[in-house]
Amino acid sequence: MRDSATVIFEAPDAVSRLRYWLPVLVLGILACAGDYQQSTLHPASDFAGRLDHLFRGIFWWALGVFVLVEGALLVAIIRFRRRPGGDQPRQVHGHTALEIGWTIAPALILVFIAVPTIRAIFASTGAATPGALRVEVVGHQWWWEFRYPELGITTANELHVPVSRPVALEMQTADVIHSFWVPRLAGKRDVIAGRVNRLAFTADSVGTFLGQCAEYCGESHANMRMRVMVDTDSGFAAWVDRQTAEPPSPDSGSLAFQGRDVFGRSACIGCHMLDGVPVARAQVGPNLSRVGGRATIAGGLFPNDTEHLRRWIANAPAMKPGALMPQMDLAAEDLDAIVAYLQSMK
Amino acid sequence: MSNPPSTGLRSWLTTTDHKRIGTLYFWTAFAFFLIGGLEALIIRAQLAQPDGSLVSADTYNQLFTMHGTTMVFLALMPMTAAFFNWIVPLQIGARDVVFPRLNAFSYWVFLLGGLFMNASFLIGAAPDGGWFGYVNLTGPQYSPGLNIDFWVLGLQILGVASLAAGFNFIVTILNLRAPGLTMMRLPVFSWMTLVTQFLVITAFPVITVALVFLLFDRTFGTNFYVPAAGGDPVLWQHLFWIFGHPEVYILILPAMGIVSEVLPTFSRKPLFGYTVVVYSGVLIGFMGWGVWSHHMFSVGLGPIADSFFAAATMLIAIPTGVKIFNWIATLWGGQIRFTTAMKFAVGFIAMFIIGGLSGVSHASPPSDLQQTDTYYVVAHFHYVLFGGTVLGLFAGMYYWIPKMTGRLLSERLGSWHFWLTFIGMNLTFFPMHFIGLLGMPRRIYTYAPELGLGTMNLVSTIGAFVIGLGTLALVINVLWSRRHGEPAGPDPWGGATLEWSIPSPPPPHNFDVIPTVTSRLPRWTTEHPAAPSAPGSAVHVPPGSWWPLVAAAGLPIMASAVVTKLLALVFLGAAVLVFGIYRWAYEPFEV
Amino acid sequence: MTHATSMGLDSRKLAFWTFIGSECLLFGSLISTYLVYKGQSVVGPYPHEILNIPVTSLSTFDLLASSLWMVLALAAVQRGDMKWAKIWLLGVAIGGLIFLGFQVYEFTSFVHEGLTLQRNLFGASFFLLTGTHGAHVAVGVIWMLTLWVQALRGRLGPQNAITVEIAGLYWHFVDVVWIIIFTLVYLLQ
Amino acid sequence: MESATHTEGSGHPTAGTYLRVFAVLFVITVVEVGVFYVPAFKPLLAPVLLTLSAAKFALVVMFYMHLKQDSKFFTFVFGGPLLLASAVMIGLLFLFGVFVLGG
Ligand code: HEA
Ligand code: HEA
Ligand code: HEC
Ligand code: CUA
Ligand SMILES: [Cu+2]
Repeated sequence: MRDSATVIFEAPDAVSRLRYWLPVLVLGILACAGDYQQSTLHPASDFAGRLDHLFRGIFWWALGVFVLVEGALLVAIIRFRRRPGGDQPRQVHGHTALEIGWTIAPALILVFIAVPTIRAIFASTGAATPGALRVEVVGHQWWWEFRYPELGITTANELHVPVSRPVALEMQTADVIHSFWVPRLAGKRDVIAGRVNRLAFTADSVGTFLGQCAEYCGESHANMRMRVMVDTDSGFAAWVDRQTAEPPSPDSGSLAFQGRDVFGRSACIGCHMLDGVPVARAQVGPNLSRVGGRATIAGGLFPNDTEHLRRWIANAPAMKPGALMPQMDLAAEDLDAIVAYLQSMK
Repeated sequence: MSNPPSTGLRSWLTTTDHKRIGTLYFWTAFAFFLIGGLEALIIRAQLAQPDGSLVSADTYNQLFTMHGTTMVFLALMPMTAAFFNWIVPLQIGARDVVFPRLNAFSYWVFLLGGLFMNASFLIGAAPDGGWFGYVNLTGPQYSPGLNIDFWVLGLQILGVASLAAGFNFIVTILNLRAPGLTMMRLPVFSWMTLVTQFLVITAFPVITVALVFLLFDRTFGTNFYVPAAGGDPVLWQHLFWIFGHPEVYILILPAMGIVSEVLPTFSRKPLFGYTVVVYSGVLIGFMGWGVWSHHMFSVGLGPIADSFFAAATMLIAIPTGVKIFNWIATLWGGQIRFTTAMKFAVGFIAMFIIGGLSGVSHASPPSDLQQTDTYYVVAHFHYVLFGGTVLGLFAGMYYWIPKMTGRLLSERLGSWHFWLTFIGMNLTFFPMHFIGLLGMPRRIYTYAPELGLGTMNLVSTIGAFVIGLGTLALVINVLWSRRHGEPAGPDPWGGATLEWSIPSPPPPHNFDVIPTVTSRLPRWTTEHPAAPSAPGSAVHVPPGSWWPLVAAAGLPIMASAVVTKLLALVFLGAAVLVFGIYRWAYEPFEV
Repeated sequence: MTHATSMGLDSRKLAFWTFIGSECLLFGSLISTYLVYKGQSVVGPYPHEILNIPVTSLSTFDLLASSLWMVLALAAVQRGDMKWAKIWLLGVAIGGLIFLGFQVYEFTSFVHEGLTLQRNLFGASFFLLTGTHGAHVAVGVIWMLTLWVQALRGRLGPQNAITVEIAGLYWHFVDVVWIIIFTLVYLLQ
Repeated sequence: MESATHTEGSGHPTAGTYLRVFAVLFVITVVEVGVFYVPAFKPLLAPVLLTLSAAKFALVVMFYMHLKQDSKFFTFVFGGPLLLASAVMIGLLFLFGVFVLGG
């Protein structure tokens, strides 16, 4: 037992190399086998990287403690099994030095965990760096709204950001508590009524990153997903241009043209905003101005294709339990027209 | 001196004998454990593969809420209460608890509260807000149904039961100790019971208040948690966790007490560092009060608060570690007998360490930002709750059931039970660490195949069913041994404490003569204390009483008013309660 | 009922002190909520517009005085002076009733001025805090009356002075809670 | 501390003490209310009132509830939770920014 207290402090050289590889190995065995799109162990931003680094440090200490203490336990139960004819064991009541030792040892280890922890806390308060891209995030039951105040863009469930540029999120909720979580880019931050919370990160690689709401928020909490599209600067600029250009207007006589008409006189306008339809100004549901350009709909749940869009508009709650968009009584042709119109709004 | 009836329904309804009340707690908690376990199995079946469709989203949400609530409040806490009831008076050499009728009252309130909450299943509106019921989701606007009302009122009733039991056990342990049984000779299980009950009486009032606010918001239209009126949902989180964190120590300390009894007995060595183990238990309880916000690191409380709570949380690892080391040192140099009880006790240490270490990784807020609300947390708390509390309670069952029933449990079945449970729990909960770190949030009824977590979830589900088999072995064992178990005799294990000095099962009055204690391990140092030949005062067994049951019935009646919207029930319930209390207070009842 | 106990303390009294300890957390949570929500209401009436210090001072004196009568009742019971015991016990009950009367007056006048439970956070947290306290007073009154009836029937005497002592602990605790509430809620607006 | 028979009822203060304590309580309350109405005290109001009410609290608990003469253990059973409650209250006030660090 006495060794266990001392060994903890020695860190032989081989160990320090292991220090990086062992956690990668253990945690990554399964991680290598598949492609884990929502993994916290494959950070792709400065912020996520800092959290990952801290966790790996703690993991290492924990593993050391685990091996030593479980080891001591194993040794004890193997070595001191009752032997037939064994005498009564020596009646030991305690050992002061030993007990002091194993009070101090964990305390010291904790210092090595606490110091980097507190440093990381102060480094990740979410304070925005100057020049950061500002995005307002609003959680809704059960979808995410993203607003770019400086660019005049409002979109849903798919956050577009440029690579290598700091992004500063200002986060609120429209109803209950949700939690914004895109593991490869950022740790969680709750959105709570009456508060504005902040997160800041700089993505370091281009790609699509999955995320989802991490605070239980009611029936479709499981279906409140999102993606972050990290683009090259030019890719991002192109996206911004598309979002801010004049809304496309369908050729008269086309199905989409009809669709705009149907949309404008259906219940849709009671909940949705759509630039191409002046009467559609409501903000209950997602802004549909460029919905045709999104990869997914309904909180990242379904691919944005004709079939899913059609089913969704006909009967959203059937596809997503509890969805706050009601079942719509639309004639089949109207439905087709709306779908065509929405798909044209890229 | 009329002895209470000893058989028949009436004898159970009116009993004030701590042993019978303990038995009632035992079976009730056991049944709720099976129900909570069944809920867990359905949860796991649903999650066995991505896009599962066994149950609907709504049903799933009810299942995990009721699973958590049931396990915490209706299974584990009452199971610890079963042991407090059965064992504490025996360990301290008392003939009963200090307030036997209050004790009966606690049990009936607990039973009725549990039934009340589960009655919600009958109308398909079981609570669905999660076991910590975060507002404003659980407020009237977002949860208009009765689901949350059942939860609020059920917990409120259960709180009464816990508080009443708390006062009772504190005074029992402090005041009814046998002559010579000083606090520093008190068995560790009784010590941990004492600490636990202090946590109960201080933590439960806080959740009572939080729940009253919620009740008022839901029923009377107040705005405590309504943001539009300035109310702050974060206040609920603080109040809940000010209660909630001590609550998790309320769940673990009794198990730590049990293990501290089992290890010495089966190593045939005194507990190493008794004083330190006791004091660290007290310290854990005390420090448990200053860490609540570690459940709220993603709220954004600011760096100063996060740092404070992180540091305070980490400190708890120290006294906990001290206990672990002292337990290992108790084994060291012993003559270890691997009875089933001992296997579970050692399993407890091994598993609790894992849960504690993941707890430390939560304690670091930045690291927790990636872990909170994922399956990594689910892994953490099942290692401490199942690997800790449940294994500890199982150890207690194999250790003390022979005392309660007079018959040993089967060691063969026990061995099956242990290994199935041990392997099953690691299969179930170990993969959850990865599942969480690889990106699966908790409380989701379905997950996307793209996450790539199907296989690990399947393993976890299989593990849960293995635990199920293990639990079946326990059920069979407990039922079978009641008839067919080998007679235990007063002291089947060679235990050191007082409960082993009397017959199994003990006579209604426990001790013919209250023993005089001269050491911490009375039966190891002096064996049978020379029994004074002349019995002390005439042994008197208190009669049963109906009034605890009657008074207890008033509470669910009052609670029903909210779910039935019949105001009259409030008055009826209150009348029943007051009537019960008056009859109780003026009933001739000698202890 | 007098057993030898390990602590040398009466069990009921010990139980009651732990109960009072527990009540500290109950009132602590209520008071914390009141303070946290102070100034968070989005509509009036606000505390300074409505709290009536003169009236509340009177009820404060009344409760304070009832505490005195309570200790006098206890002293009387302990010496076996049942005549005065009855008088003081009834006095305490009446003192409590007067306090409740003030509270009823206060609550109704607040409601008239627009402060209801539902109105704003101040209303909610104020009524719940003072209402919980008032409920405690009400229970205390019933308890005192019960003891008084017992005394009338000759069932109270020095031999069971402990029951009066415990009732007294309760009463005084309710009084000290009011001392805190009076300061934090009324005087420190 | 172990196994003595109980010693209740002895050593309680006399009616005279009770009356004197009451007089002090009365005076403090008068002062409290008075201070409230004196504008000059405005900046000192909080500390003065808190101290005065703490004094009243202590008087009632020590003399009327007999904690002064009674077993120290009662003080512990009451004082422990009281401290917890105060600590929690102060903690919450900090967390909700009612006090701000550093004034
Ligand atoms: C039995 C119940 C129990 C116990 C004992 C614990 C013990 C601990 N818990 Fe756990 N916890 C829960 C039950 C419990 N917990 C539950 C139910 C939840 C989730 C609630 C919910 O969200 O639903 C939770 C959640 C939870 C969180 C919030 C996670 C989140 O939601 O984001 C945190 C954060 O700090 C935490 C920390 C700890 C710590 C540090 C300990 C420590 O006490 C552990 C100490 C033990 C050890 C560390 C191991 C032994 C020590 C040594 C061998 C010494 C050497 C060690 C070192 C130097 C590190 N727990
Ligand atoms: C307190 C103790 C406790 C215990 C012992 C358990 C035991 C188990 N728990 Fe639970 N769990 C919690 C407390 C506990 N849990 C809490 C607090 C939550 C959080 C809830 C929330 O988020 O609000 C939770 C959440 C939780 C989740 C996450 C749900 C989610 O977030 O979506 C999961 C998922 O796998 C799970 C699984 C299990 C399993 C498989 C067991 C197994 O160990 C169960 C083993 C028992 C059995 C298998 C019983 C055997 C039954 C039979 C043999 C059938 C016979 C039945 C009858 C005759 C009626 N639990
Ligand atoms: C009562 C309000 C309401 C009405 C009426 C309504 N919607 Fe919706 N809509 C919503 C809400 C809320 C969502 C987000 C649901 C979710 O993802 O959980 C939504 C989502 C959508 C989406 C997916 C957007 C995305 O990016 O994920 C489309 C497309 C859509 N609605 C189209 C329509 C059309 C077309 C109509 C009319 C025929 C309509 N809606 C009527 C509320 C409404
Ligand atoms: Cu939004 Cu969960
Ligand atoms: Cu905790």
